Amino acid sequence: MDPVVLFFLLGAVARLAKSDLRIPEALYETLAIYLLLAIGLKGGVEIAKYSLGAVAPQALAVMAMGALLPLIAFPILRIFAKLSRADAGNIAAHYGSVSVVTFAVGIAFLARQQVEYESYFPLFVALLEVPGIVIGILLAKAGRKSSEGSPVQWGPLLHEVLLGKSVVLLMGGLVIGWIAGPQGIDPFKGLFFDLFRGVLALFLLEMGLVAAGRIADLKSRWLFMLGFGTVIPVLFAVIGILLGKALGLSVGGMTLLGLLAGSASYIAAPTATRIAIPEANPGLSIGLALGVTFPFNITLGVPLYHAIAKHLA
Amino acid sequence: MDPVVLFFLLGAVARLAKSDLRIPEALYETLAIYLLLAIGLKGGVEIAKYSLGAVAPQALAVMAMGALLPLIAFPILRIFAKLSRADAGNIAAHYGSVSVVTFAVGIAFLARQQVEYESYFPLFVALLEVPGIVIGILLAKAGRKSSEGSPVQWGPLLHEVLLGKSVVLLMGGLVIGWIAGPQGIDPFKGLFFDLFRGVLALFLLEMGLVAAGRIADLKSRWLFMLGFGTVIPVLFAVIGILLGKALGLSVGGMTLLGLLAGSASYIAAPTATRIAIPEANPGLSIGLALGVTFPFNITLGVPLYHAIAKHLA
Amino acid sequence: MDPVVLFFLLGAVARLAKSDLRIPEALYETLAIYLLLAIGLKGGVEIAKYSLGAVAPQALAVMAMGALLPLIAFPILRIFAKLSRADAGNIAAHYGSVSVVTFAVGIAFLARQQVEYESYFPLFVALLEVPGIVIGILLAKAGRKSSEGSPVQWGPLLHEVLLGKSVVLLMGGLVIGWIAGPQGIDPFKGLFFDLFRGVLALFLLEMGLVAAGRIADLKSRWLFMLGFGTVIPVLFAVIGILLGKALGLSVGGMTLLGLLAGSASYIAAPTATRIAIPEANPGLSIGLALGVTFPFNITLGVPLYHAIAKHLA
Amino acid sequence: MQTHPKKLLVIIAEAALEKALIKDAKHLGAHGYTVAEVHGGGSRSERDADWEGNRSIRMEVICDPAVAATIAEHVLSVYCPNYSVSMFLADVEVLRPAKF
Amino acid sequence: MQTHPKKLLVIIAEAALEKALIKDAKHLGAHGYTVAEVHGGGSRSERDADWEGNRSIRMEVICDPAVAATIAEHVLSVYCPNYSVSMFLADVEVLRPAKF
Amino acid sequence: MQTHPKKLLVIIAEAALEKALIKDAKHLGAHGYTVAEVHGGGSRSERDADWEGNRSIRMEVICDPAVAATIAEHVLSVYCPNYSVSMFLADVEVLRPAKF
Ligand SMILES: Nc1ncnc2c1ncn2[C@@H]1O[C@H](COP(=O)(O)O)[C@@H](O)[C@H]1O
Ligand SMILES: Nc1ncnc2c1ncn2[C@@H]1O[C@H](COP(=O)(O)O)[C@@H](O)[C@H]1O
Ligand SMILES: Nc1ncnc2c1ncn2[C@@H]1O[C@H](COP(=O)(O)O)[C@@H](O)[C@H]1O
Ligand code: NA
Ligand code: NA
Ligand code: NA
Repeated sequence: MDPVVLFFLLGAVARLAKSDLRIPEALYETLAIYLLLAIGLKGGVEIAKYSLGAVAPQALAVMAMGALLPLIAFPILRIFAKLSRADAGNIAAHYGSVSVVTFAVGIAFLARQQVEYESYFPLFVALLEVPGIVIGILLAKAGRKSSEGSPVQWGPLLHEVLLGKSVVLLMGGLVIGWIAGPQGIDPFKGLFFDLFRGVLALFLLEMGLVAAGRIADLKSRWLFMLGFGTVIPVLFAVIGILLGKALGLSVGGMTLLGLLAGSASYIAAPTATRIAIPEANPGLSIGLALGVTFPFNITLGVPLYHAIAKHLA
Repeated sequence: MDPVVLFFLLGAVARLAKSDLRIPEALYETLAIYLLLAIGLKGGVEIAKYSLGAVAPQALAVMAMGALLPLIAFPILRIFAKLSRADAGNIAAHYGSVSVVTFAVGIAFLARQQVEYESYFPLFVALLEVPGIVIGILLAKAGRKSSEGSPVQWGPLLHEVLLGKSVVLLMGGLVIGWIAGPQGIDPFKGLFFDLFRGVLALFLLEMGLVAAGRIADLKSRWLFMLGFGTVIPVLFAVIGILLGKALGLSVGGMTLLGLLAGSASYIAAPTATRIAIPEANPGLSIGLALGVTFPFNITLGVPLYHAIAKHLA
Repeated sequence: MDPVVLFFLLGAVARLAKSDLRIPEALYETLAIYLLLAIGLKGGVEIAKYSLGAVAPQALAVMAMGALLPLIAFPILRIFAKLSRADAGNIAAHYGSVSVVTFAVGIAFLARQQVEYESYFPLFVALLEVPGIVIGILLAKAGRKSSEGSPVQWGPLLHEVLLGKSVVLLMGGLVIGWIAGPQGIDPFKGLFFDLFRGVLALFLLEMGLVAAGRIADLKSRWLFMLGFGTVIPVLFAVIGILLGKALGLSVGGMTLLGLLAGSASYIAAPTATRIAIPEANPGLSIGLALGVTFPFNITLGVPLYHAIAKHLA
Repeated sequence: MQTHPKKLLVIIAEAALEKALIKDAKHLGAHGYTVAEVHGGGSRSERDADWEGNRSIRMEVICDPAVAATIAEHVLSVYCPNYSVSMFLADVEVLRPAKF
Repeated sequence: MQTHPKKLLVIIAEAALEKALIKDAKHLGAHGYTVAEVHGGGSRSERDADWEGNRSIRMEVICDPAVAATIAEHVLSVYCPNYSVSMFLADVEVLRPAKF
Repeated sequence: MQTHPKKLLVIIAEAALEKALIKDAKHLGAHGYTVAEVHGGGSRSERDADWEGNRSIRMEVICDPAVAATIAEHVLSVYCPNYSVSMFLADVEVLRPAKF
């Protein structure tokens, strides 16, 4: 297991043991800003090396996948888990979008295994943030009588997700890295590249504290949540890996696309859905995304998806 | 354009596009503390190399310039912009003092162009903080009937600017760097020197968010503000460059002295003047310093002043 | 004097001069988390090199010392300073425990002097946090009629100190470093090792601000406080150094054990005792630990204890 | 000193509602607002601000009783059914009635 | 709009007491609480939050007058003798009396 | 429980005024104060605390009605003309009248 994951476990144990260890809110936000910018910059510097013609079609396919995944999750949640339309759409939105930190753990894992991957992947992360959320919300609202609650205000909503800090910083980093190029970025390496793993470790410490705090959310329907929160990621990961193969990605790329597909958003999605789907129970979606799927993905998921990718390559 | 400026643009665009991207207040303060200390330390380590005899006269001349600049700005603001005594003195105080971050962008620019400069310059930054503010306030208050509002309490005021965090950290860094010397500072290089550009980039991201937020202040008198906010810096920069030449500074030194003269304070000056000149409208001074002059200086100003310096050298 | 101490002096001077320089609370907490984790990680990576058989007996002896020290401080405080049982026990708890930052200054000093020490020392720091606090509280409460105030709730109290952030992060770092090993930790070196001194410097800047703020606490009984706050550390340091010798530690190890013995806790102890010994006056214990002993130890104490250690070795 | 009676409306809610609450309050006649970041707990859950979705705000609006009532009823019907919200009203006095 | 009278109890205290105050308040009948981080000064000392031991909190509890009285008296007897604590009560109105 | 009536004076103002407000309040008879960092908006502008000059504080003083009136009038005449300030007063009860 990558040592970075040990920091997650430390945080989780501390929280479960009711330690008074707390990460200040400002530090949490700072680490998130750093990770998003750094990932974007890294990708941007590399992207110059590739031709738009090669990347564009892949990008479209990846976005299409992002829109497809919630359509798979939704019926499962409606039929098997008997969830309300709102809850099913809400959870589908979380699993349709992606977790940037899960992605960061993935690239740390590949770096450790010295596995190459298409270095413009951060672009895919940014592109995958939004579509799943939009589709998920559409599913939650579809066929609702106007009597039930207020209609979604799509303008503000799209504005919110498209200009949420995740997309802005990832895209901003990509563009800056792309314009500045390797030499231009050099003076920033000290902060944005050399410290990346360490900052990721600190963030995972915090994620451990938070994730363990979510476990309370499981008590009500823990069986469903443990099942859904671990099976769906694997299912989605396989879809991602197969798409990666179809797009001719490297094994590393297939692994990452699988990981992205199997990851659930806990930054962009919760904010957007809380406003757009008020009736949905956030304890359920957050409990799943943070309490089950995130820990599963960074511990067992990453190596598993890599093995599958190698097998299917 | 130096890549570091791209981070400023990213912040500005994000704010103009109403993104919810926010830099936590604690991070903003942390970055400011870091930049001030790091700049001071860098200068302090170098200062040992120079003889007091060589630096002292230059230092006095530079302070004199700081006291002179508001005396130039004030009448212009009174006569052409027809501003009240309070507003004119307030704005003069901002432009008489300096912006440390503008200076940091300047040294980043020179480093990139591999242009040398007198490495004790951080001392000048510290010395230029205060005089302009004091003169500006004096101008605002001069010839006021005691009836109009309360008199300035010079004791507390001087204490406030002389012991404000900018001066304390710059001077503190200078002294520590000077005492510790190159070897002594070595263990701190990892934090204070290697990360400098990256931290500056993060700070400029925040500055972009803030500066774009100030644009609202322009709506009332945008023509005057755009004019004054771009013409005065160039005028003052030329004065600074000429003084630099007279003092026998290198081209790099002339560029930096011009940049300092042309920069406007948005940390020390606003705090001091808000208390000392209550009648002054802060929207006007901040709108100018942050909304117009700062962006102008770091984008067009730096290269322009460098070109002028080379030309006049 | 190690340059890192100059940052402490800068903070102290700034505060005494009533500068408005403030370290944001979130930064203070962040630096503390960083230092604890980094110290733990450093120790953990090294610990693998040693056999449990060699370390275990030393560890037990060190903990015993931690329990002994308050038993020495308590009667002195009762008899000579005529302090109440509560205040004496409270102060004894502070001096029985340790100051992690004082330890950090100690290793910085040894590194500068190129003096070796047993690299598993961070383990001792973690082990010394708790015993002194427990004994100190027991002394404060011993032989109290149940009428006087509420009894100590040992369950919550032990939970609090054993799972306080100091112990959790030190121990967590030790375990992670130990599991990950040198190669595993390598990617984190950039953050946790290369920046260590710089972060320590920033933290000492903050400590200077805080310590100078405590001086007000001295006004009431400054003679006693200056005396106790400087004599006891030296006395305890000698005890620690002699124990180090008895345990066959290197000169560096003897110095550090002396420094730990002579240091007073200002993170774990104040929190625990404030709840467990409500009648105790925190101004007294904090004034001593932060206002007198901490500054004394990092300036004069460290070199003094090292000299004593060399002499006794 | 001549004072004038006003109502103080305090709304404690999930931070996610801040933008919406400010917009609605102004729309319904509030001249201003003050927001503090808080944490707390109630019938729904502990909101200990340990991550974004778990932050709470405390919004204060000084206004005329009628405006306070309108805002309170609006919040009650629109947000209380689905969000963590607490509200209370208090009588206060101000010096510049026109301001609030 | 039909409102119902409740008491607002505000306790300003050392941050070290937060856990204990929340526990006691709930134990004595409070249905919820809201906490803000503050700094201040009073008879005992300036608490300017410049380090951990120096932080203060402001805890708000909306409850029935009887519960407010019980909590206030409990805090007065248990914490006020040895800790920096300030307390005040105010009359407020709420819309959902059952909630508080 | 025996309570005693006091006034609560709340001043919401630019953070730049904090030192001055505390000094004046004490000078005019306040025994203590509590300050929280807030953000808000009103007639003058949105003060969203996005940088130093834009921060706001909420200062609370519990005191005798006369003292509250003196402080309020002082702030009204000295600071309100040129600064972003909001103020309100409320009746509160305390348990230890001597303290406030
Ligand atoms: N009785 C109460 N007194 C003070 N604040 C409360 C009370 N009940 C709830 N709150 C606050 O309102 C938020 C939402 O409450 P609830 O919807 O009951 O979970 C909580 O997180 C608290 O901050
Ligand atoms: N008169 C007052 N008005 C408002 N807050 C107060 C007052 N007196 C004390 N406080 C608050 O209560 C805390 C403890 O007060 P004390 O125990 O008097 O030092 C102070 O730090 C202030 O935050
Ligand atoms: N009606 C109001 N209710 C609550 N707070 C207000 C109100 N009006 C103004 N404020 C606060 O007082 C500050 C200054 O108000 P103003 O001077 O009107 O811009 C604002 O930033 C708000 O924090
Ligand atoms: Na996904
Ligand atoms: Na200038
Ligand atoms: Na000790």
